Amino acid sequence: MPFDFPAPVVRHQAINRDHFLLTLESPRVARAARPGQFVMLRTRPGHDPLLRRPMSIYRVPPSGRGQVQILYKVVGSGTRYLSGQAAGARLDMLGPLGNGFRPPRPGRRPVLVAGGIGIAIFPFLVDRLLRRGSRPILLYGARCRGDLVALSYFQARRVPVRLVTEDGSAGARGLVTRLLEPILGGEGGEERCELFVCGPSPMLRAVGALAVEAGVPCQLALESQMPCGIGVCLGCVVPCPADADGPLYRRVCTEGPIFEAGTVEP
Amino acid sequence: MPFDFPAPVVRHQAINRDHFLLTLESPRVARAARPGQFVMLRTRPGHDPLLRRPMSIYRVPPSGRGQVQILYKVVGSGTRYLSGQAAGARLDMLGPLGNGFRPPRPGRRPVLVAGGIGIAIFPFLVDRLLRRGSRPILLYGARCRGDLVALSYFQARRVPVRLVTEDGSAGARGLVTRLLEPILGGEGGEERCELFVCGPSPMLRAVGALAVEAGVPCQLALESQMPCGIGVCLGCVVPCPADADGPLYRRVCTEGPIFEAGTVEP
Amino acid sequence: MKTPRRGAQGAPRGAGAVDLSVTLGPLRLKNPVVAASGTFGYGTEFLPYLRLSDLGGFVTKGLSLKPRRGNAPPRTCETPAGMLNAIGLANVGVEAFLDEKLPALRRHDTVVIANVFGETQDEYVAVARRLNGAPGLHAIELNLSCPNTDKGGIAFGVSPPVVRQVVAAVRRAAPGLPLIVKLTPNITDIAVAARAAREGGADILSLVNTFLGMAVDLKARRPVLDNLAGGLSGPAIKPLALYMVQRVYREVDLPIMGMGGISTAQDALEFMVAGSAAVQVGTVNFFDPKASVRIVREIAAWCRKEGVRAVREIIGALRLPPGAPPAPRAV
Amino acid sequence: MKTPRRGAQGAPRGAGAVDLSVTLGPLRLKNPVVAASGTFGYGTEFLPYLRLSDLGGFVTKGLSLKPRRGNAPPRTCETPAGMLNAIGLANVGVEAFLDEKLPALRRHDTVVIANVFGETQDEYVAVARRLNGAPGLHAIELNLSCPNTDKGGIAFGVSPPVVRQVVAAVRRAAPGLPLIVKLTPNITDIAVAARAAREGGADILSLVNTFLGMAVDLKARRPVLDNLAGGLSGPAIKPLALYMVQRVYREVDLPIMGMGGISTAQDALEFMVAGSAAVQVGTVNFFDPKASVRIVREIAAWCRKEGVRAVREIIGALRLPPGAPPAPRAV
Ligand SMILES: Cc1cc2nc3c(=O)[nH]c(=O)nc-3n(C[C@H](O)[C@H](O)[C@H](O)COP(=O)(O)OP(=O)(O)OC[C@H]3O[C@@H](n4cnc5c(N)ncnc54)[C@H](O)[C@@H]3O)c2cc1C
Ligand SMILES: Cc1cc2nc3c(=O)[nH]c(=O)nc-3n(C[C@H](O)[C@H](O)[C@H](O)COP(=O)(O)OP(=O)(O)OC[C@H]3O[C@@H](n4cnc5c(N)ncnc54)[C@H](O)[C@@H]3O)c2cc1C
Ligand SMILES: Cc1cc2nc3c(=O)[nH]c(=O)nc-3n(C[C@H](O)[C@H](O)[C@H](O)COP(=O)(O)O)c2cc1C
Ligand SMILES: Cc1cc2nc3c(=O)[nH]c(=O)nc-3n(C[C@H](O)[C@H](O)[C@H](O)COP(=O)(O)O)c2cc1C
Ligand code: FES
Ligand code: FES
Repeated sequence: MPFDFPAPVVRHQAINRDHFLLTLESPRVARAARPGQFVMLRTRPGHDPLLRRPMSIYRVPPSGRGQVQILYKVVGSGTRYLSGQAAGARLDMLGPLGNGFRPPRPGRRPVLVAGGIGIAIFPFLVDRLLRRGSRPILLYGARCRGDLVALSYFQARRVPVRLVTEDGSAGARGLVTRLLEPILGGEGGEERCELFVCGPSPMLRAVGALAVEAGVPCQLALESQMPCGIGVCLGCVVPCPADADGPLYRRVCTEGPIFEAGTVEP
Repeated sequence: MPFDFPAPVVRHQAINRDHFLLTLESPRVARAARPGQFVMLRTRPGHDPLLRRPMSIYRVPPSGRGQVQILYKVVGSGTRYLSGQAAGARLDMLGPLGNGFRPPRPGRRPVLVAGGIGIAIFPFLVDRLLRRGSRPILLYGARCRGDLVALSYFQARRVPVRLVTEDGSAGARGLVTRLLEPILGGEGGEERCELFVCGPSPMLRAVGALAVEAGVPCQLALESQMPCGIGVCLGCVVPCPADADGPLYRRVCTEGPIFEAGTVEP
Repeated sequence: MKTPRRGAQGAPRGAGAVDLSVTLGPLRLKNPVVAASGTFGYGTEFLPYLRLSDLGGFVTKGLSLKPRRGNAPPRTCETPAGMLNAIGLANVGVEAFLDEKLPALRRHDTVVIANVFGETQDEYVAVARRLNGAPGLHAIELNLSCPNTDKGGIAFGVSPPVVRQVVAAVRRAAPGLPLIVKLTPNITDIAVAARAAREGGADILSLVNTFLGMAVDLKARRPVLDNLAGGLSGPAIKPLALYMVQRVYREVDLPIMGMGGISTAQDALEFMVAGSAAVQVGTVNFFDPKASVRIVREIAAWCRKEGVRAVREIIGALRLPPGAPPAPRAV
Repeated sequence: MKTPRRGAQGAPRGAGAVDLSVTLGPLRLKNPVVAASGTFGYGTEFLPYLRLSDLGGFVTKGLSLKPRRGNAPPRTCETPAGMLNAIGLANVGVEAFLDEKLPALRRHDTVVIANVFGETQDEYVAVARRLNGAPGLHAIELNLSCPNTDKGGIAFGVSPPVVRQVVAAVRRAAPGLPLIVKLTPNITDIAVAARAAREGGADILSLVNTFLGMAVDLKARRPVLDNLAGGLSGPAIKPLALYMVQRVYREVDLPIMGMGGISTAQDALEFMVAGSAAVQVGTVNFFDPKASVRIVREIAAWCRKEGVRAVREIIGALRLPPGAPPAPRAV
């Protein structure tokens, strides 16, 4: 059950020029949240911008102090205004929303695949996976070294991380699919893993297709323009494979944002 | 000649719950400004609010550091957002604008008449008057004690201050005209003074009428909705006594904001 | 300077003393705030955030004879103080509404209004006939912004004869239900369409629907919306909607539900002063899901503060300048 | 993900390499940014902030045969991302413009466009005739949003026959000047008015003028504007204006100056992609007096970054969805 209340900013750290880690206080959201869910956040008061912005829950710090963290990248005006919110400000926050990840199938090792700011969805998932004794690994692609964030979170927990950047400034050069192919192609055997994927749509399409082809279960975390986040505007839909009645659409906000690869066309 | 540049916030002091003193850095505006002039200030970035807000120049501190001060009251969303601007923020500022006060006629003692936040226009004028050897006095009316601000400025300079509040919580109870009548009515004689008036329109009307009747020169500082501040939108006009061609209008931003009593109908 | 607070200075008034109810022809609402079609789902989606019984009423997503899946994405786009949508009238269809949605609403004490559209007059009539007499349904609202496939896709609402006809046909098909006719603002003079709706037999007018607009993706050199154009809603359109409400109020003798960009009680009250007997709130539900009940609460507080005993007293209270012409002078 | 910057990666291009000039029928502009009527005074008011010669051109405040003092205040009101104005077409009159304003403009190398209106067709004709041949004047723009006193105060621009007639009459009265016809958006289908203007002999269309709107002073229960209604401008209307520009571009074969809510180069370029050969910038001049030249500069920078050698290449470059209907489908 989602809640909607103003949440005080507890801390707001700049990670680099355009990435920020925001800690909000919201015991209700903290208690109810599951990995893969998100919140709708007002970035500042007033009508510019008009709509709230969807943000994955980065972590619910296990301190038990009812905090919720968001890791975000400044890409436009909403996120730029958000980055100006100092500790003490109160931001309207609606959540937790969406379905969240389902736990990995028994016996499968979670392989997390992140593209760019898609990394923000994974620490909360890793917290839970580690508690359940799973041993996830992370494949992480970004445009350049400066876009690789949150690495210390994974290193501190000894989650194996393989990196790739488009310009080769860190890890291998190329796209994240390059890291995935050996894993799907045998390195350990395909029965052994399950993919959790978050990143831009072209990446979701490519990784989803590889997973379907390899017969590996694969959960995709989709993005979409989300005016409401609660299933009523019908604005955030993603096409699904057409049936006899023609194209079918699903709401990313309530039927997702997590979908099984092959069931949607991001 | 006005300038338009982003001005860094040097200091931003809360005087009480809804009054603030803002210090901006703008050597060009500081150098060019005259008492009674104003600036157009963007209260925050973006389109809400869309228009800049007109604000009198409270003072150009004589430190010579190129600072400009604004004293304002929070009355709506623009001033509320403005009050959230911390030191270091840069606010687009256009100015100095408007005609400013003309110096008092020779031999006349300046009587400043302030209503509410209209007080904000006078310290800059007093700085100049004192430099010229004038001995101004201040009549200051407000709704209640909490709305009386900047008193220490006048006290420090031994400017005589007479107060009146609508609820009687400080000074006499009533309207500022109550303080004015004895002065116009003889206390020293009407040839001896000249009025400088800033406050809400009903006060300008009342004080202007008294001055005209008493034959005392009187400069009124008008307020108006000001989209542009530079004379091009024709939105800020004030009616003037009609002539043969019907009602005549003057632009408060460029032909004012200071008008001789009797020449406009605020 | 503030005018003295009459409610506060005079004899103390209890919180319950303000009468918020309004009556629009055959329809009585406990308060004047109604959630608008397409922004409130089928009602139950908002149960985590508010009690439906605190609302004057709500309007369902537009219903067609068969279920519709709507347009391809992208379907929405934010604009300055507004948003464009081209959902394409996706909905579960009238049968699923009657079977699955309406029964769940009966236990909530609020007015339920079904929004109806069709691509032909026959479809409007068929949907309305199906809804007539449905238990728990209090009114229907005809969405006349739908393209008329018999007339080359021009919206029903821009042709007065078509408006008159479709309203009259629906009137006959659903004689048991108050009939609200929702006007499109994409017309030279909305009073003309309003008059046609009245002649067709409308009980109530609702206005306005969204304004046609578009957004361009500069990088891709394509329209942002897959549908090319969409409907603009939200605070940006408030001055336009307010003008139209005021105009229809002066020109046509039917009660009005005004809407367009309302996000606060102040906005709602402005619409009422301009002639709305009730208001609908749309886009605000997206960015503030509790807004509708917040507005009800704030309207009551405003009435207490201003000493207004019954909110209906302010409907149409706008004092026009002496000799105000029916159309404004040069702007 | 960004597409590679063609300008940056390929052979270096000099800053001067981008061609910003555009040609609209008989009118050539050094760049596509023109300051809009009523928002730029008579030009010289902006000399403290910019060089007029950096602009493609500017349009004067609307000129009538006699000076006009305009409406009583309040004349303006801020709205969400926009503003209402009811200035009432205050202006110095055509004689004072020719005697006092125009001479001061001749030393500035920019295109000067006189905006013309009248309360009758005869007045339009008389003003245009007076302007014809004036040295230093490059074009006239007819404001058709003015109320037609011969037709009960309905705006000239909403009646196609009236549009055709007044345009043709002005065309004859000022044969020496390029004729821009400025359309009102307060009409069911703006393409109909655009076609009438073309038939009357317009060289160029400009759109849009302001949208009719109003604001209510809740406390006083009065309209905020003394005139009751006003014209809405500013970012709020951008999606509406963009849609109309796109529609007229597809429907009528005349060059377009698009406007409505432009405040950045990105906005301006979106209008160009939708079919504007040049753009006008209005309300932004009020809240950012250097905006017009900033937009020119940013357009040049964008062209360099995107590898666009001549900005005219992007005019109408919008790629429409396959089989896009002339009117949009259901929104
Ligand atoms: C379920 C969900 C979870 C998300 N989680 C995060 C997160 O944890 N951290 C994070 O940094 N971002 C996240 N995003 C993306 C984030 O919502 C957008 O970056 C943000 O809305 C952009 O707002 P803006 O005003 O800064 O940019 P705008 O000015 O609105 O847009 C700037 C650019 O971003 C694109 N954009 C805008 N909104 C979205 C969107 N919803 N999805 C994709 N592209 C968009 C625009 O098309 C444009 O190119 C998430 C999105 C969704 C749907
Ligand atoms: C030349 C000039 C100098 C000014 N100097 C000062 C100053 O030094 N200090 C100060 O605090 N204020 C000053 N003002 C008034 C100030 O501009 C307004 O208070 C401000 O614009 C309100 O903005 P807002 O967004 O907070 O309120 P809004 O939400 O815009 O309005 C809130 C209320 O204030 C009224 N209001 C809005 N703008 C004005 C205006 N321009 N004049 C009168 N009433 C208005 C509205 O009608 C409304 O009732 C001055 C105004 C002018 C014209
Ligand atoms: C996403 C969305 C979907 C809508 N769907 C419908 C609809 O199905 N039927 C209808 O009559 N109006 C529909 N509308 C219009 C609204 O009911 C309302 O008339 C309009 O949005 C203006 O009000 P607002 O500014 O408060 O949103 C829709 C609006 C939006 C934003
Ligand atoms: C205060 C004001 C005065 C205007 N005066 C005129 C005018 O005299 N003639 C005219 O054709 N348009 C006039 N306009 C309309 C503008 O030229 C322009 O069409 C409109 O404002 C939309 O553009 P914008 O959103 O960029 O402002 C005026 C607009 C404003 C805001
Ligand atoms: S964001 Fe509104 S339905 Fe998904
Ligand atoms: S504020 Fe625009 S003319 Fe005065």
